[in-house]
Amino acid sequence: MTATLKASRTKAAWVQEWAEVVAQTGDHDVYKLTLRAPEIARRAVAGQFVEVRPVAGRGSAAVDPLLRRPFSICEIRPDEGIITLIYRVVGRGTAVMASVTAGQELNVMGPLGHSFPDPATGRGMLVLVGGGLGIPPMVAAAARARAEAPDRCVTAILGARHVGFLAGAEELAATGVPAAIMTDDGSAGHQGFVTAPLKELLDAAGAGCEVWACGPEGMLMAVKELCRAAGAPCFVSVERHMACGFGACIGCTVPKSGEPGFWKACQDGPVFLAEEVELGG
Amino acid sequence: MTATLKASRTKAAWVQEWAEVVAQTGDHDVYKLTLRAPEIARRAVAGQFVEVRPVAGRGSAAVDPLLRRPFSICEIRPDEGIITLIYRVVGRGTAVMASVTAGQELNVMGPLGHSFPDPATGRGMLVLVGGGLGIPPMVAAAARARAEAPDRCVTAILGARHVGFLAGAEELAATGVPAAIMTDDGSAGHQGFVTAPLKELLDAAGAGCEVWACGPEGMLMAVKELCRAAGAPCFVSVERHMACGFGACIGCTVPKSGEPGFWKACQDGPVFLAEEVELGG
Amino acid sequence: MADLSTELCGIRFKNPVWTASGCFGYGREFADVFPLSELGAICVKGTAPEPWVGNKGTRVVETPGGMLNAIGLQNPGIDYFLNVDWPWLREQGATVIVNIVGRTVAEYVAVARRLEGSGVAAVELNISCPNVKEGGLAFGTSLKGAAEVTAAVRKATSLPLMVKLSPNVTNIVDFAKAVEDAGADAVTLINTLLGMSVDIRKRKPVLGNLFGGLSGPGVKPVALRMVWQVAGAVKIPVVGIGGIMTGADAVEFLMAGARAVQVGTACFVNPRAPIDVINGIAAFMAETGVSRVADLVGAARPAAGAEGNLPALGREAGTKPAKVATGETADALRQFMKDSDRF
Amino acid sequence: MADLSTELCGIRFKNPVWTASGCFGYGREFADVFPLSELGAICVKGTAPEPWVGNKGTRVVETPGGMLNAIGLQNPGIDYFLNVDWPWLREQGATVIVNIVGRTVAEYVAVARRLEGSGVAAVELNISCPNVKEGGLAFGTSLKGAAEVTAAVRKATSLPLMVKLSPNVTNIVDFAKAVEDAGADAVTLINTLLGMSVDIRKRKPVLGNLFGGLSGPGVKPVALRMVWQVAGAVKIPVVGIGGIMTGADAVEFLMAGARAVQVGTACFVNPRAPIDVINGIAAFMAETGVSRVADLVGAARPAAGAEGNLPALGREAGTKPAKVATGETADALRQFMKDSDRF
Ligand SMILES: Cc1cc2nc3c(=O)[nH]c(=O)nc-3n(C[C@H](O)[C@H](O)[C@H](O)COP(=O)(O)OP(=O)(O)OC[C@H]3O[C@@H](n4cnc5c(N)ncnc54)[C@H](O)[C@@H]3O)c2cc1C
Ligand SMILES: Cc1cc2nc3c(=O)[nH]c(=O)nc-3n(C[C@H](O)[C@H](O)[C@H](O)COP(=O)(O)OP(=O)(O)OC[C@H]3O[C@@H](n4cnc5c(N)ncnc54)[C@H](O)[C@@H]3O)c2cc1C
Ligand SMILES: Cc1cc2nc3c(=O)[nH]c(=O)nc-3n(C[C@H](O)[C@H](O)[C@H](O)COP(=O)(O)O)c2cc1C
Ligand SMILES: Cc1cc2nc3c(=O)[nH]c(=O)nc-3n(C[C@H](O)[C@H](O)[C@H](O)COP(=O)(O)O)c2cc1C
Ligand code: FES
Ligand code: FES
Repeated sequence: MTATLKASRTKAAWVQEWAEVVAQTGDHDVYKLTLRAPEIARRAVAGQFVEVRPVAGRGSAAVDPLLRRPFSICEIRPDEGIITLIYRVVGRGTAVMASVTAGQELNVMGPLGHSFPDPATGRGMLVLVGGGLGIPPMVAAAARARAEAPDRCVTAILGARHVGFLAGAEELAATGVPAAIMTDDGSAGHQGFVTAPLKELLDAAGAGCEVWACGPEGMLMAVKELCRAAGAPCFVSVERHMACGFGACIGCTVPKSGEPGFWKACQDGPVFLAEEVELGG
Repeated sequence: MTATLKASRTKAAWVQEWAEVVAQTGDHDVYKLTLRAPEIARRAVAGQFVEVRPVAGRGSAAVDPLLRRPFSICEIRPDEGIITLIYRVVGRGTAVMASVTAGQELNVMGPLGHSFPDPATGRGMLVLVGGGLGIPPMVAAAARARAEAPDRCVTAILGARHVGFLAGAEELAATGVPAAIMTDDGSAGHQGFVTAPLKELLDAAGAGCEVWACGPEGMLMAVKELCRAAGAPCFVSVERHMACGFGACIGCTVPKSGEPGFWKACQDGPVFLAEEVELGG
Repeated sequence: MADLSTELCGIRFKNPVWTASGCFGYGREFADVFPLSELGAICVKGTAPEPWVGNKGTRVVETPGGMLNAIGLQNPGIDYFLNVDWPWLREQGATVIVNIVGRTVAEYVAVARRLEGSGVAAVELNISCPNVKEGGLAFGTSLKGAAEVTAAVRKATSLPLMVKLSPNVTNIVDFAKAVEDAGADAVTLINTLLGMSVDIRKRKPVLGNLFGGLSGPGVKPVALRMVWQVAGAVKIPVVGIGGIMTGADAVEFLMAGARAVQVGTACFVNPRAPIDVINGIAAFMAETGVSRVADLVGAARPAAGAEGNLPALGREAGTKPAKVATGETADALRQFMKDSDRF
Repeated sequence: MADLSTELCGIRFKNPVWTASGCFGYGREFADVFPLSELGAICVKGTAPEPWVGNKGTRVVETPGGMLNAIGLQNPGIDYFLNVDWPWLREQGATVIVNIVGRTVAEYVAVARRLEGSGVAAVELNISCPNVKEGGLAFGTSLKGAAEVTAAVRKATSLPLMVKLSPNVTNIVDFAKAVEDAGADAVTLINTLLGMSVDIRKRKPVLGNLFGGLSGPGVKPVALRMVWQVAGAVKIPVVGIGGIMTGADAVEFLMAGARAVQVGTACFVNPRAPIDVINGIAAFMAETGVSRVADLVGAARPAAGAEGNLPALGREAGTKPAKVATGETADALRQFMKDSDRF
């Protein structure tokens, strides 16, 4: 079954598009970027990501920040040619992106990498686990599951340090997928970690669950271990520093589990079958 | 007399300001930037320049383009706290500046360097010679001459390769100073170089003229030579690559005339008494 | 239409724009972006006798105007290349140069031998990778080592032999001369500068490997300087790399004396970069009236060192303005105004 | 309030942020921007026995993420410094380190002698200026020369003796050790990398001097790597320079092992840069609970090489996450979430 699930992940041919910034909202910490990128919107599948040049404008010859920045696609609206991204300002690149305003253009490559599995392929309860800025891709995942596997039971567990880091939770709620909210400090939902409700679910449904997770690598390790113990198929979306995002630099490696050698997060992932990757390495 | 004129150049203490972009107009070649920079507007005198960081926005940590770019101040409106600059896109820095839009903020240092002489100090006809993007500082010069030496005869000679490179000529006309226009190809005014009408004036008035010039260094050399021959005091505004613009790097040197050693264009100039600098070196 | 072709090592390349080793994989990721046959050549990822697994931990990080990499020469080995990648590349009509890495002289020789008669255009010895102890840097920073590995491969192959030099040396010219004397047909420079980056939150180096190779636009001035120095000191052709993002960057290298250039890091940011660079060179030539790339090579060098014939126009534009006497004003002005970007 | 002071060569500096030679003149241009006494120290422009006139032609040009300079060590000479600049600097309450340049060992010695008893804090030998034949690069790229000039100045002065090293060498550690053995009290690194830029319109090098020194953020990774290498190899303190624009950049150097840093090119872009860097370091210390700058020095180095005591918190944050068993999930998660910037 896991092999079938793994095979049901989509990998599309990517394009490079000048995307118009339709809107950018947020405060100085977390931003939501709405982009008109019709070709990417047409091809993208939940779990895939885009690579954004932080500097706006076609004319810009500025070479700093130099590299593109990878972001998971949060919402996909092919009819309108729209995708959205939610990101947190953590360094120089995202700081520059945050200064971009509606009407400007950003150069975007995508959709890149493998999506989450086809929600119609799996069986049993689908559990989406998103931690912090791991929530955005779960929005697309929830929307796809609702649309393409309407009869399947889908539930989300979203966690963050603090209520301020739950960006994407509203968008996820809007898909109709129910979500348990966990915060470290109890500032929203329940106090605690995503692993608590996940463990409850797995204790109850065990191998009857399929789990997709995105978040800090420590959380992914914990989720992977819980799923292994419960015999539930588990997919994790993994982040790595990337120079290219499309397989050319071999910079984004994730050690293979149980054998020597590496996967490329950008091409073989970012969504991996958890048992095939060595996390934290 | 030339010593008195030289001494009448203003050098003010400079400030660093976040200037709001009130407007930016132009096509992909020549742009006019209107900045709200009250402190600089209050201090600036015709002939002085500003140093602009090409990258907009307080938050930007981008380090390319790295250095500031020097631009002569074109118009000074202290009451409104406004200065304007006219510039041509020639490289990476100006290309980035051209993408800046109204409402954004640019970091500007100024006013820097020595101004043109006090127009009320000199005697006789004041001739302003501007070549291409040497025209903008002549706008401020003409305005000051009109305001502070209303009885003095002031005339301008503006030249450019082509009508498209006469930016600032309209602003200059608006000061009420009459201008002879010369273009290489006759696409505006007369066909020919600024030296032709200048030579006529000097032949007629000779040492009765005072000449201020800004433009390509070859033009400055020709103007200097004509003035020398005619015995007319001549001031030239000189351009040099600058790393700092305020005297710290010794990067902007202009050889002294007749003695070893260098002036700093940013501190001792950019407006020099022509006979004191060795042009083309 | 301008003649973009360039001749090196007895081969006429369609144009002087090649892709740099390690920045273009084996071409597969780019085949949908543009036809690989449009490139002057592809220098494939550094290839060893056996597969190399590469470094652990974070391998790449951005730096101001550049990036560090510590890939550790992960590569599938020469067998895989010959069985899988090369036939495919050949089908694409690509001109291929194989970048070779080894732990010992014998390993370099082994890979070179395997390529004999394969149909690849040339081999390029990477004696300069800063990221693995065995990646050749030992050869690249020792004159004796550099000469030794070059001479050994020279004996083992009839293919044109390029040697890629490390910039992490006091005197690059010595290295260029050493490999020229040892039989190299061309030198490629530069490989990456050795650098590092610190994660101040985690209080440790960012890269798993501690140090990495610095590439990208920030290193261009160093690369240009070395190309200039070497092109003036050796008789074999020089291939320039380092921070090329645009056609204008490439023209700088050509004018400094490079007979061809390689585009590396730029391919990550803009997969079409090599094509944009080709078009940029062509546009510059059209604009300045240069008909052959060869006429750009060395054009910024003092006359003696310049190769090819500089068109008169270019020469004039490069001439320092003489002092102007009043009578000659008009003509002189015309010239100066041409010189000035902004008039 | 955090303790920003740092100790080197027996002197306690108010803070570890100094201005780099050649990028701050003799302080005059900055005195209206902030009180010069707020700086850890000012390294004045390279000063010779007699005035030097400097290079002709274009002296500075921007490059991607950096700049090239070929000032040619223009300076007014030691007499002018002692008669005019030094009394003024003293009045400002500035701590001053005199950067010395010379054409011969005797010239370095002559300047050092003149400074004896003047009250300046230290001398810094610039044996690494790439822009003039006589600017010391001959000393800076020869181990023997570096040791010789250091030993001679050592004999001539009782002032703390710092030697500023050139990065244009194969092995920086050898140079650091050579000057340490010859009696240097500290090493400063790096000076500029040798580079060039070509004006493709004029078909000639941009700089009048052909080559120039590359500085600015683009060189930071090279500078950091050299600081790391040298700090692990010598016992004397290391002062780090190269591309520092922000407090975070400075912390990288401190964590790599530098006891102080110098801010150069940044001063041109933002005259307040040194003060912003001081404030940035203080803010980082406050945020991460570090009370003494000394606790940052070497903090990214493996324990043996680290100086000062790392606060337990920092250590933990730097620790690689161990594998997590289900039972320990909550605690482990708490730790990982702290580690993650984005959770
Ligand atoms: C597949 C994928 C999907 C992602 N999705 C999201 C998302 O939806 N929302 C979001 O906020 N973030 C997401 N990230 C993380 C995001 O890419 C980084 O936060 C961002 O690159 C930081 O850039 P910076 O310039 O602000 O940080 P800096 O620290 O200044 O970046 C320096 C360099 O390190 C890289 N880098 C730094 N942190 C990370 C990281 N965590 N992951 C990968 N590279 C990093 C940068 O790309 C850059 O090359 C995703 C990362 C990956 C790999
Ligand atoms: C005092 C002074 C006043 C000026 N006034 C004006 C003006 O009013 N309008 C206008 O269009 N231009 C003016 N210039 C020229 C203007 O500064 C340059 O055109 C501009 O710096 C080019 O920047 P860039 O990044 O587009 O070009 P690039 O060629 O990419 O610049 C690379 C580097 O070279 C420097 N540089 C390139 N050309 C020049 C130049 N001609 N003069 C000085 N530095 C240069 C840049 O500042 C930068 O550091 C003035 C220059 C000076 C010194
Ligand atoms: C990710 C990466 C991998 C590289 N791998 C190799 C390699 O395998 N062999 C080699 O000779 N050079 C390798 N290089 C060096 C490049 O070919 C080139 O010399 C260097 O990056 C400078 O050029 P650039 O600034 O255009 O990237 C690599 C560079 C990068 C960035
Ligand atoms: C314009 C300029 C002039 C310099 N002059 C000197 C000098 O006189 N003596 C010296 O030791 N270093 C000199 N340097 C080198 C700097 O002190 C410093 O080592 C180098 O610029 C790297 O630091 P940065 O990247 O912060 O600028 C000069 C650098 C620049 C940019
Ligand atoms: S990011 Fe370049 S191979 Fe994955
Ligand atoms: S530009 Fe720095 S001294 Fe003039």
